[in-house]
Amino acid sequence: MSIYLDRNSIVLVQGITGREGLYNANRMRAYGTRIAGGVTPGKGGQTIEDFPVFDTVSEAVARTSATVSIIFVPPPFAADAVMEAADAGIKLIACITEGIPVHDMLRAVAAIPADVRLIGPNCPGLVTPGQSLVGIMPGHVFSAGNVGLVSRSGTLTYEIVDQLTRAGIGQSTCVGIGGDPIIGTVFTDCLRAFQEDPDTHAVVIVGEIGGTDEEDAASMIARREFTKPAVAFIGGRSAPEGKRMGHAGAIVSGSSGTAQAKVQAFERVKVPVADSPATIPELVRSVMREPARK
Amino acid sequence: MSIYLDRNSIVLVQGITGREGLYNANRMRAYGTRIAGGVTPGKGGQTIEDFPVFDTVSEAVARTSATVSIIFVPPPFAADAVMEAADAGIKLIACITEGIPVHDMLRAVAAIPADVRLIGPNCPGLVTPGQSLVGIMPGHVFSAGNVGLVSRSGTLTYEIVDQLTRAGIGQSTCVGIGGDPIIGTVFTDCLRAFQEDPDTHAVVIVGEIGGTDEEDAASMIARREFTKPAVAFIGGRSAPEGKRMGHAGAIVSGSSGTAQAKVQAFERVKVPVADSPATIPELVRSVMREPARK
Amino acid sequence: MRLLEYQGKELFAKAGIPVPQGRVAASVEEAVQIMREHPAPSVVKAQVLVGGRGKAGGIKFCSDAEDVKGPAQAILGMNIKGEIAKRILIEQRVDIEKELYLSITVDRASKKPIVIASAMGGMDIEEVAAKEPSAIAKYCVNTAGGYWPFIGRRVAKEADIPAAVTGQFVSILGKLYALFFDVGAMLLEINPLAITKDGKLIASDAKVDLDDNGLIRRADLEAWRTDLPDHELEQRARRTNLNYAYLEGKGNENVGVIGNGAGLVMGTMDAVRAAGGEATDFCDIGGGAKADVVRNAVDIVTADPRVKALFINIFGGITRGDEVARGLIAALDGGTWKKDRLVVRLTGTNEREGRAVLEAAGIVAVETMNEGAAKAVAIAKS
Amino acid sequence: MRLLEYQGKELFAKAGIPVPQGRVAASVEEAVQIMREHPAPSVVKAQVLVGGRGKAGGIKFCSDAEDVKGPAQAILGMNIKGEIAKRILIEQRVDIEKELYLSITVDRASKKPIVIASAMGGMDIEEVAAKEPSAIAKYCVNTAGGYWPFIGRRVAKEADIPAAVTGQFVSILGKLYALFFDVGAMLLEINPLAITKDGKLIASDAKVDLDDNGLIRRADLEAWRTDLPDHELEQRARRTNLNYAYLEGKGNENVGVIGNGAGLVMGTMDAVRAAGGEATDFCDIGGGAKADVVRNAVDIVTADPRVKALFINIFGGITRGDEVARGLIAALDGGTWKKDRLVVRLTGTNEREGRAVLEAAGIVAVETMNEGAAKAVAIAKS
Repeated sequence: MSIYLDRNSIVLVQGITGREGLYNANRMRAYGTRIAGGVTPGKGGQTIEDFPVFDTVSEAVARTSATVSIIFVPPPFAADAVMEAADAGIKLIACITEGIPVHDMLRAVAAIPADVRLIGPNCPGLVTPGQSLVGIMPGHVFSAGNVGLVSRSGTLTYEIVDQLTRAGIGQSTCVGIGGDPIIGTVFTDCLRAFQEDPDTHAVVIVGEIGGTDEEDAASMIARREFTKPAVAFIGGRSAPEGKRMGHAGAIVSGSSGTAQAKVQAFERVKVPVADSPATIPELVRSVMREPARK
Repeated sequence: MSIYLDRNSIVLVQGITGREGLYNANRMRAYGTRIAGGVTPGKGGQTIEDFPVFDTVSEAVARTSATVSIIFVPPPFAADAVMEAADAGIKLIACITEGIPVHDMLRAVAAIPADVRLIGPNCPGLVTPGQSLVGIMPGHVFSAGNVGLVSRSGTLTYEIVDQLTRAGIGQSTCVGIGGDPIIGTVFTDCLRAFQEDPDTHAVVIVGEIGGTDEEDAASMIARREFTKPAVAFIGGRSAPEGKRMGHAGAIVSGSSGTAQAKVQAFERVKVPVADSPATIPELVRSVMREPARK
Repeated sequence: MRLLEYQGKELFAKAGIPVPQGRVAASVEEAVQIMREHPAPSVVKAQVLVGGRGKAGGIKFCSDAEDVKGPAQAILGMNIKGEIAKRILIEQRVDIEKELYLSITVDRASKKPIVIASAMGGMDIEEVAAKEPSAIAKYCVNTAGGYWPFIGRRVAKEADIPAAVTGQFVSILGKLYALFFDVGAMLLEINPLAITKDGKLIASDAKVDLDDNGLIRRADLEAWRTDLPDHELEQRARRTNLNYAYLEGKGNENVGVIGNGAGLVMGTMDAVRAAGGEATDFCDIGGGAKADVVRNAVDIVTADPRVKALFINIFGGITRGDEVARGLIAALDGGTWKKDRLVVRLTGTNEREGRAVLEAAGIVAVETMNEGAAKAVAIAKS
Repeated sequence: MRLLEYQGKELFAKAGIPVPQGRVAASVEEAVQIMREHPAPSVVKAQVLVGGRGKAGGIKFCSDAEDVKGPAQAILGMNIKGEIAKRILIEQRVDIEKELYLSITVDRASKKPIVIASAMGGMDIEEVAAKEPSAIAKYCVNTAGGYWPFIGRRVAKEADIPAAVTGQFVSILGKLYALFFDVGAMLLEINPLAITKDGKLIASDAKVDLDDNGLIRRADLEAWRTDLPDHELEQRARRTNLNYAYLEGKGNENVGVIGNGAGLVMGTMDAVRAAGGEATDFCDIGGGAKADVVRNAVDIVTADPRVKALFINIFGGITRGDEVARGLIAALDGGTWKKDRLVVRLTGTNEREGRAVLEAAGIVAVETMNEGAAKAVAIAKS
């Protein structure tokens, strides 16, 4: 088992004829992901490196029965691509594109049906190790197992997964939810899914400064809606107030969004917070040994 | 039993300090409806003929536990009033106002949560005889019983209910859904509710020219989603093509929306169509005597 | 409120939708002046709301200022299916390669704006729907989400719009959608949406129907209202905010009908026909009508010389019987209509008070709609 | 992109939100000219982005052209918390009765625009939230439904906005909401929203933060960008589309940090601090960076004289190790930075190819982030 994604997921690549789209389509296929083809308006009917290309997602869905889509479309057109996927019946959308106008996403998340799961935008995607990779992560750092991971960061995730894998701790599903202010899936969504997944025995939550997603996750744990063992890490402890760290989500404004507040929120609900990615595997082992929180 | 409304429904009157609002608040109270008070922005804190007045619906809901609202607010502000009611947690809204811009309603119906039932606009409201009247209908023509009625028309409904009552046929709930192009509740919604209501044994459907609501109702019957005995009436058989009959909904455009098409749609699913309101009671008696459609 | 072609095109042009160069004229002199300023192969089009003006001779061609006189003279004042052409639109001719169809309207069933497109333009869309339903693509736009370009791409694909113009099509549809909400339209139709020989999309015609209720938000558009060629009594009714339609059919119309509520008035018209007569009008005094509204309704309906009997059918809900009765008495007192050609049916709210007012003036109200219809038809035929 | 007060007020005025009469000046002469044209009791305000300009002396009063010289001279060029005031806003003084607070921002949790209002304006809203949370009303607007006046009435009621100005408040909020979407704002804040002695609402201050990504839709606003008083290296980075922040804290910053991905760069900064050093910057080359991006990043980060060691930490996903390595070699070849003050950590996609490129140039990459941080700090302190 896993969350969101498994070996049977049939995947489309929106923007497959672009440089990143094609490069990653090949990498995903090499990983074992069932890539059914791609979509690029105006290039329908072509074939690119054996991938059939369609003009519209609805046409692609009709021909391939895909239910998952990954988006590599330039920022001005990416929200449109998200809406197109949702409209065409795609149920899991991973939007990789960085730099989408926040107001485009405000409109998009409001219009997407409730049964469509959007990951991102500005995210690395998700992977169910050994089964399917929908994203831009380096597949070789992942290994199949029973620890779920959800992260606001991209590359920091690889760093942490790498540590887990080297320590012999495999993963059920790893989700990079993205760093933008408006994203489709947040920590609490993933925790809810991990709670339901029998093959996830513990979860690593990789947070960062800005917003209150980490506090919301801690509240959910306090309410006993998530009861599995968990370990957290918060990036940006050394970031000064008022400076935006790369993406709009990561900014400490006054007293809100500080690393300290997030660390405290997790510690209050007995979720240990790692000082460094290097210590995460050890913490995971220790929480998995402990009796479950009640 | 009944649909949507019963003796326990607590009702607010939006626009209670207006002429029609106050007049009908008194009439509804006289009928037995539990009127908890009213809302008029800027007049909160006053009392008008023993009705407490609030500035906002959310305040009124907090103080009175009302779950139903009836709207007598001028057209430019009526969609706002509908949204306010939905936002404040009201679950049944009857919007009487005539002349609301269609585009206001397009926006409003798109934004109202799925669990809020809007009746109208440009409708006479609804009544569960002997229990509660939320609307502008003349209460004395109704009598409690087991025949549901749903109608696109206002006054024609009174005409028909009057015939039913005189013939000794009481009603479970009568709903005037309104004649505007965009309305919250259509025939099929009401049929679904009547299907679930054990105290409704048969239904009268009062349609008119324009649109395809009658055809949709007939399709629902064809799909066996509504299986109780039914009788229909279609107003406007003598209306010429291309002329708008009073409200934008009632217009025959080319081959679509004709009385003939609607009559045929009902006849195809074995729902008899009355020639005149006067013959409806007789048809109701005859369908109730027949074995149920299978 | 339906707009004439030139008005619709003015809205299109402001919204950035390409339309042919053109100007409107109300006289031959104006037409000549226009052609003098823009001498080019042009088309002269009657500005009327009824369909089928082409077959009726309402579209002609010309190429210079001399040449325009004949067509202008022929079309101005032309009676097309009962509608007089008061204006002509003079437009530069466009070389058309292919004709498409595109419209947005309000879809009752989905409660959303619906986009309809077809690669078979130039003919009535209902005709296309009947002949080749698969040639039509429809898409209900999620009002909450609004228009996104993917909608245009999807519709274009499904309607078989040529790939070479899909980009333009998507852009035009986006502008049309924005205009739809901007003006509060019930219908925006471009038929044909022409593909020119040099591969450009251009709106060859424009059919615009605005929501009358929405004009409270766009008072600027209200000014176009006087251009509409409705019946004189309809214009008079509109100025006084009365829901009135002048009905014309087989010429046997003889009973004036007034009621409260569109459904009841339609039911009354039907009852009149069932009784062997025919309604001259649809006149709905609406909910909660006061005495002066009733009086105005009586004045307008009885100003129609075809009216041989007047049937007033009131079932009071929000409308109160006594108000109606008072208005009626005032109308009879102040006008020329005689009470012996009047049939009143009054029931519902304040029925007793209303009947008392009528009886004091010597009018006995009937009990039922069918009874009233029969009596009115009998009077009309007497 | 944050705007200066005068820019924000220009947007407000265009959107129909009342603001005091005012003009901006960049010199004493301009200030004198403005006061000559509009001689009235005025306030002279430093145009800076940092808060607390009032306490720092950045707000002064004057009443005529002579009178303005002193304040203008004092404020222009003033250093307020490290930011130089290059412009002053000269505004007619408003007689204030009471100060309210109103803002709209993007709420991450609800994924909606959130309206925040309070009758306790004039001070920092976080301060109000801490002292008297019940004085603050919040409302998340359903993006699909958009703004309706009831939202303003509800917020006004809950925030205890005086009833006499509720109508104005509802109207201003509606305009603010439209502006929020029109310009693609992350934050629109009016604090204080003043009630004047004659009962009018007026925006006394304007804080506007635009979404940088949204500027692709509003290129016209991009022009204001040059007014922003960021650090010179940040300006240079922005011109080349590099995610770079110049970090200033206790003065012990010594290690330049470059990485791919905001999270990894922050993690690297944290690791540098844990190793006893401090990052001089945040520099994210982003996903899929090509060689020239890497080269540019190295150039900008090392242009900072505080940088004693440079730590490049790459974990390849969409970013390929060989591209990074090539960019790095090019930067070293073309620049003055020495490889003995460089620590590279390279892993993930095309890690092997990247390491090979580096080794050919005599650079040995470290294995882990913590190891790299420790090594970089050691170099910086050597």
